[in-house]
Amino acid sequence: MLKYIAKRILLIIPVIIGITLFIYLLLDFAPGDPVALLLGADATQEQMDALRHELGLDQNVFIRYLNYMKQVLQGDLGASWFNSRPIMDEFLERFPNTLALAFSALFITIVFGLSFGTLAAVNQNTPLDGITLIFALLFASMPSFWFGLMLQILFALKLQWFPAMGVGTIKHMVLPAITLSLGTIANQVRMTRSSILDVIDMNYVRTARSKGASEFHVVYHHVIRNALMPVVTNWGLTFATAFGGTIISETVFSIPGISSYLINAVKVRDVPVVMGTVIIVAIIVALINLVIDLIYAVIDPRVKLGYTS
Amino acid sequence: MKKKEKAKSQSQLGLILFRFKKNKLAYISVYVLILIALAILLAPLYMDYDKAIKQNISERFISPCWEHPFGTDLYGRDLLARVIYGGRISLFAGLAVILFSFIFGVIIGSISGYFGGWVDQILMRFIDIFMAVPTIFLAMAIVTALGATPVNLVIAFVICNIPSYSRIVRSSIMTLRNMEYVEAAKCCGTSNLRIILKHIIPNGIGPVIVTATISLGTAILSISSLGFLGLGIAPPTPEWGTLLADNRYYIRYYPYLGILPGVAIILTVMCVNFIGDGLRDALDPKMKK
Amino acid sequence: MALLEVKDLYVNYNTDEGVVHALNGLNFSIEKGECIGLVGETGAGKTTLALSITQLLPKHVGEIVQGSIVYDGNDVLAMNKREIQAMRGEKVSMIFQDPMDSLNPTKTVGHQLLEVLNLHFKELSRKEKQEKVDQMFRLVGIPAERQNEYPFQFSGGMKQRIGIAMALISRPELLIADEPTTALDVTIQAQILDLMRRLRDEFHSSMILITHDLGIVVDVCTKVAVIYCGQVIEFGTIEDVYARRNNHPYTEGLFKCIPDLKSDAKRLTPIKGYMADPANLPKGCKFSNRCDYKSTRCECEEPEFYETGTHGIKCFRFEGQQEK
Amino acid sequence: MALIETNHLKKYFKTKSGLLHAVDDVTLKIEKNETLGVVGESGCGKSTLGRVILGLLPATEGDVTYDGESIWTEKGKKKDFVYNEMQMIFQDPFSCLNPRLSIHDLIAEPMIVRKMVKDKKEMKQRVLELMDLVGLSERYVNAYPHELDGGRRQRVGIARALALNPKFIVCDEPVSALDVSIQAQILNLIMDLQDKKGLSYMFITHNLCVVKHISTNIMVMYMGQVVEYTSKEALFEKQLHPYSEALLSAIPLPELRKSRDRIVLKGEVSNPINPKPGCRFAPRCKYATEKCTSQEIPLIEVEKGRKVACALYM
Repeated sequence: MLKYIAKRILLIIPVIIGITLFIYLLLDFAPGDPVALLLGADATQEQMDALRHELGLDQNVFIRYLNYMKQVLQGDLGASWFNSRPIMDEFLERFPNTLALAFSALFITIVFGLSFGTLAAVNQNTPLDGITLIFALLFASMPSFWFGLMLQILFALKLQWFPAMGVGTIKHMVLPAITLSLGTIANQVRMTRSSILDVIDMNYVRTARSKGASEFHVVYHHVIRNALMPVVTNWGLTFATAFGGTIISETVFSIPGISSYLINAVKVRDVPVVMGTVIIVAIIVALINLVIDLIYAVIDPRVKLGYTS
Repeated sequence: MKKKEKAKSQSQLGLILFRFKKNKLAYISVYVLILIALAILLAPLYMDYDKAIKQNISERFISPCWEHPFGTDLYGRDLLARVIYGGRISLFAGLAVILFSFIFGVIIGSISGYFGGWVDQILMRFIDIFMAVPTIFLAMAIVTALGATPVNLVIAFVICNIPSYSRIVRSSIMTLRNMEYVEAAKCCGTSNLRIILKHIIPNGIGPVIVTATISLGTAILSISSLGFLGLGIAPPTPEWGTLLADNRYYIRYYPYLGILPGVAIILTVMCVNFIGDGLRDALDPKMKK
Repeated sequence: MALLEVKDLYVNYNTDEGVVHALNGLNFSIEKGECIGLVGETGAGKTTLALSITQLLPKHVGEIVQGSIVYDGNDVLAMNKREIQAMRGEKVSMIFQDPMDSLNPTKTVGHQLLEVLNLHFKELSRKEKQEKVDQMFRLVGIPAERQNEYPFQFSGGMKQRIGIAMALISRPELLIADEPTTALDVTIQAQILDLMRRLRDEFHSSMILITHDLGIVVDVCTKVAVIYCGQVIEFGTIEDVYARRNNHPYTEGLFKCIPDLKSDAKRLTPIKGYMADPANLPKGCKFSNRCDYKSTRCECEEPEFYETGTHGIKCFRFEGQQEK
Repeated sequence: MALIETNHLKKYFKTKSGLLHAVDDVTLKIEKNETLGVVGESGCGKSTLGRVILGLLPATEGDVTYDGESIWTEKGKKKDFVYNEMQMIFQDPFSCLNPRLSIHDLIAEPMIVRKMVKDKKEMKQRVLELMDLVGLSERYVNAYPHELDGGRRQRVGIARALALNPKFIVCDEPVSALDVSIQAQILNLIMDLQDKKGLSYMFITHNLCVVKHISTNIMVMYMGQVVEYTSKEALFEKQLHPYSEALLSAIPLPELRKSRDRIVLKGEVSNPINPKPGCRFAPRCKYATEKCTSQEIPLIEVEKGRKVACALYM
């Protein structure tokens, strides 16, 4: 088991190198001079050269990348080119907000997705099933920024049940988390439903029925756990989607999270900030996927025994 | 009995179509979507592009009326015109994204799945890299690097979509390449290309088409999301995301500014989703009945 | 009184492509302690009958149109959910065809056996239940220590042994085995049949053995029912049927087309044609389109069951012979 | 010269737990117009053997020759003539036909690939000829596989295999997925075609009964190795290897008999992964002695044309 975890963590490294290298090259290749952007239109050539040297931009891009990665390995993500604040500090401040948001969305998605998906599957081809599916599709068709704005106007500005923006209390979290889960719930419902329907047709479920178990017993003991397997594997993707979606939620509800930080950095091409965010996000996503794989192992004895033997 | 007659001597494609037509919601959606697409495509014939971009401060915030069915925005531009012309970018950029992701995904996935071995290993490691960060982050980075034009937007999302397409194609091909009819084809010396094109892709393409349809909806939404964030199409070109972003602070006072464009987007995307859903059921009849 | 009596049973499957008539007026009964082999080809309705008896037909698709199923004096079709559940597993158990996926992959096999006891023998103590499970494992030839393993750790033959243990642990009155050895290799099939014969004698359960293989029936059963297009077309003791003196033309054909190890004939004698499409059945005798003896009467009129002692044949050729 | 010959043919697969000896040292000969029945249980390597002989899988060691000529070039490419001369009939009538093609296209496909036919008209005629040959009514020419039942599908598979006029056909369990009444039809068809076209077959099956009528010689395989290789008459007369004996005895015959004296083997087949030297059947064999596992048991000729690999006959 430990060996497996270690192996998985080691496998994250090449992926991180790959994605950072890609983005580093991409940002370098992009038209426009970041130094000119930084200094404004009326900077002299000397000023620009000086800054370029200071930022190390006069070196070959691969050497710069190597130097950057060396620095990252020591735990230093560097400082923003714009306000010179250490990126790590900024992260530590903003990260909890984003993570809390992403996790609450994941939580909402799983709870609602599983229960409605199961409900629809068990009542297959009834009006309940149809309505659930239509609602799932309706939600999947809404742009989350629009949904967020509507929630904000209705529940925060008009009804004043929840604060309209910022962070602080649980109440602040409600609307952004709902907005965020919008995109993932529909998919979760559908996956759960189809997975349960797949399992319900399996021969071992018929075996369980032939033992004289009640329908509830059959679904609870024999269907759900097996049906969960493909659903659980998808949680990694769900989390990644939710994590990506925080960009919208944070923008609509003005939450000082990592995503809003990234948007600004992207707009002014603040390379260290973009790189830092990508590295951190990639690590988080990879770790979450690892955790999900471990959960999977608990559910599926084949995988569990595969690890230990 | 009559149904049985009808199903006789139909190709698989015919059967799928037959089942698809039985799904009323999906079938209606096809027509609605065609209508929307025509309205958007033929816009220049019945509506001046100027109405969508020309600012006219004296006419700002006019509530929906006969002349401006969706009202006007804060710069006095006709909102219906903006929604329709905005749809050109959202819908067609979305279609382009799906088309190219589909093509590249099928190529990469087929090669990877059919040949397996080290080819598969290398391709899949690349795919892993692009799946390491949420797509919208990746798309943002690419768009910033290349510049915010419709073409670059499409390129960014194509790069983001290729991994998931390749994976679906790959796994469907890995099951198909062990089918006995593929072996039968090998027995008479069929070339690899012909096996892939004639025996594997036609049988494995179904789930990929479903994914493509469903992800068309997602693509439309993602493109407008970037627009909303100010990273998509540069103003004043109308686009569904930017259009809402422009008006976002006024929606609470003039709700039509938010509701009507929103409904337009939802209607379009929902049609796409219903069609995808119908296709999925038609391809996998087990899910019904 | 018969333990189980199925009378004039009609079952349809309503599919997208149309209505499939799986059972068409099937009559069948089994006495206490009997072991009947139910022989027929794919699509004859063997499995449908088994699933009808236990009310396990696929929801929304399978539909009992007409007829009655009476188990031990109780009308199965009139039972409510609870009564059916009480019957399944305790009085009537099933063994399924494919041992690969008839066991839940995420539960230990021991747990799956124990589940039957938990459902039907709540009064037993944990220790007693565990003892029963251990004993059952030993009985089917699997070391009791292996009960904490998962199905995928067993081979196909072992899984079928577990399936048998699971079906017998409640000491059912009726055991329905649906092609229990079809998915297995011949040498493993021989082991399983051997085991089933032994356990049948030990448990005194009645048994319905569903199979497509006439050879298996003669090995295990005392009576045989041949089923074609959802009807029993021949019924009798093993001796009646396997003596091969009087047989339904279909049964006769079946016997003939099995390669004979003793004869040196180069060609086989198959039954001509194909089974009638169950979505589009002929009016008269369902076998008439393949029968060598058919007359015009066979095509428009359905023959009755003509019985001679224990032997019944649904064919006009035997009309009037029953008196002899 | 024999039509098909293999010489100490081996096919090993690398697996996680070791080297799987799927086909281990098989030497066989199939003469023109003859049928070799290859019998064994699942996992005995019979299907792999068939695929190696057809060149669908490269051999690990040893060679396959057709009419004295190796089917492989020096560079390890399959020679072109192989495609025209050797074909295969598959087990599963459902997965052996591409569901997207009509019956016409399925049968025409090999001829298109090998560029055997000039125009569409000739193709149509060829297809109809083949359909007639295998006993398929003409009205199915535009049907799709999902509309046919197993027996008819298998006929399509046979027509496809015959399309290129091969001399040798590997039949991989062609009847095991079919009902008995249909089984007999297909077996008869396969035998008739042999007479009409002078074909040679390698007939792979798990059911000894099935090869009774069709075979000239029979080869019994167990865990990748040949345990008995002899003429059909000799084998059904008396089985020398204990495994052949058990295999035949395990077949349930539909006849009344007093005693049930069949041999029930203990244990189950395992995988030939990194097999130990000695007889692989020994753990299940009632005659097994120390001798069986202490040394290699070669396949030796005990009578003329009769080979057995068993310590009892050494």
